[in-house]
Amino acid sequence: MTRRWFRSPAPATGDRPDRPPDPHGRATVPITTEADVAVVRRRARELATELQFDTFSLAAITTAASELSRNVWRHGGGGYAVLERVRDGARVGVKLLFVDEGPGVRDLDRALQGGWSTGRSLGLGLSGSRRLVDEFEIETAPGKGTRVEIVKWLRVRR
Amino acid sequence: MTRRWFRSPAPATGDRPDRPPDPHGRATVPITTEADVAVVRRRARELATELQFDTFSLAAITTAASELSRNVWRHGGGGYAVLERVRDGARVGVKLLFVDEGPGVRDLDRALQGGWSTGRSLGLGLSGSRRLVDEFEIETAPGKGTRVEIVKWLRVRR
Amino acid sequence: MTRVPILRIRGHLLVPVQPDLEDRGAQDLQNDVLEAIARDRNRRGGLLLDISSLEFVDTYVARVLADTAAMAGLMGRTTVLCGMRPEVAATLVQMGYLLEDVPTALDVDDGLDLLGLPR
Amino acid sequence: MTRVPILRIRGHLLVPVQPDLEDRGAQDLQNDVLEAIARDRNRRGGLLLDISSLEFVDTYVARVLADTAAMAGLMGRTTVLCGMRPEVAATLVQMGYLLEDVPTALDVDDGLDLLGLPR
Ligand SMILES: Nc1ncnc2c1ncn2[C@@H]1O[C@H](COP(=O)(O)OP(=O)(O)O)[C@@H](O)[C@H]1O
Ligand SMILES: Nc1ncnc2c1ncn2[C@@H]1O[C@H](COP(=O)(O)OP(=O)(O)O)[C@@H](O)[C@H]1O
Repeated sequence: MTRRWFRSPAPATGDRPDRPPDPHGRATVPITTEADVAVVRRRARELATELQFDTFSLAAITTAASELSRNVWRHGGGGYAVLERVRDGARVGVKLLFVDEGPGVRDLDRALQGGWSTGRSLGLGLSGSRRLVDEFEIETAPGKGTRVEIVKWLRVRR
Repeated sequence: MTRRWFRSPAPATGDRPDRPPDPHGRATVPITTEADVAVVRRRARELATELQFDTFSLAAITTAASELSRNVWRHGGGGYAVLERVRDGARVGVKLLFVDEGPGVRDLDRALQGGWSTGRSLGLGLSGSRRLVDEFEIETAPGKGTRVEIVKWLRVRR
Repeated sequence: MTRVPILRIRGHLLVPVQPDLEDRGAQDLQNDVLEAIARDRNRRGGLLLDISSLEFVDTYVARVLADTAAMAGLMGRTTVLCGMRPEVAATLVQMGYLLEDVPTALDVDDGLDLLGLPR
Repeated sequence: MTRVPILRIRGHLLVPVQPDLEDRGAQDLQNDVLEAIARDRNRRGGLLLDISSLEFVDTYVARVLADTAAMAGLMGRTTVLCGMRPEVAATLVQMGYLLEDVPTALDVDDGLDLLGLPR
């Protein structure tokens, strides 16, 4: 099952454009312990800081990275994150990918709606992260795992 | 040049007794960066905590470890520390060894007296550490390096 | 052993939450705070949680903070969450977490006002 | 960006020094505090350095604290060192470092008294 969101302006092609990964700005971070969640968060923040995102965007990116990597660790049984800078024409941004081979999100629609949790927590991680970024794509299948990709674009100052 | 101090009671032999190292309680920690100073300090504290030193002794051991490993890093150009538990009859304690192959302490007697520093700092590290522990031995030679060994014994509660 | 400073100010407890709260275990903070409340003899005092050094607050940390406030409430203490940064307020609201049950103040000084400490 | 919380309390600045001060760079603390003083508009206030969470203070950290107090003094602020643990006081005296030039107080509340804040 796949769900995908774009914030306007949607990409010109009507679909997610191919963005060749920048070999210098790409990092894969394993997520197997709770400490790794902190590492992903810190690295995501560093990457966004390099790109000179403003304070509000930095908080949004760090928070989304925290939520999604915590999900990988807690619900997905571990996995990894890929952090990279992306370019699309004149825009630059960060793309964060979170991958696990866990049980998959049991009820994706409810999870994306928010307030639904299989743990004792709030159930605002997925739905909340989605609202903090410009693009959000989730793919999940029972017993196969979960893959969440988010993009945040740098607002261009004119 | 060697200087050696004991707090009463001095060991029965009149000299430093041989204490076979406990293979389970011995650790060598390299000191090449300032961050390593923190590692030595933390490990020394952990070791002393395991031995159930009281709060005052813990502070003394941590502080001495901090002073001496900082000296290895700052004055000795790097080196290493060896942390181990020692036993002498019924007594147990911690022995901390700090080794570097740096320039050696230029004026050992003044350094041990306290208040003398070749840096912009206080010059209370060596003299102060000596007062915080039960045994203190320093060996240094120009161009050959410096070796400081300290022991703190656990006071036996009767 | 207390891992975070917990300070007493004019009968109120002040907890300056550390920047690396989450990495060091938000749960420890909660336990330390509740123990400090239990040990404290001034039953009239409030609890000030200062989060001015937090650059982000995810739902996990927000939950721990809200829970701590609720638990302190059960122990008879009013909690005021102080010093939330604008970007943190923004992300929490965007995520739909409004922390509605916890009184907030711009900073510790305002928090002390809220707890009734005269200027 | 401030790495340590620096709180304003009734016109005074309060710095709750972190347990891992030394690992994170005592120098940063000094800079942050001095900048906070420079930014602060209340020229009458004092500076409270709370070290209750420090389990040990070596000569390096002691020096940074004493220097910070001296520098704050040059900027017109009285510093009070608050909350030194007994074992820290013991090691400092044994090492011969008496921190003679810095006023001390048992805790932040007493420090506020010393700075003249009415109860
Ligand atoms: N990576 C994942 N693998 C499996 N299930 C997930 C994953 N991420 C989220 N979920 C499911 O979706 C629910 C909602 O997730 P989320 O919104 O992040 O809130 P929370 O983690 O607080 O429960 C979780 O309780 C869990 O059941
Ligand atoms: N490991 C070492 N190698 C070379 N010189 C040292 C070493 N340790 C101490 N010294 C010398 O002894 C002096 C006094 O040391 P110490 O009492 O620790 O005070 P400080 O480090 O503050 O100067 C130092 O300034 C330095 O010149």
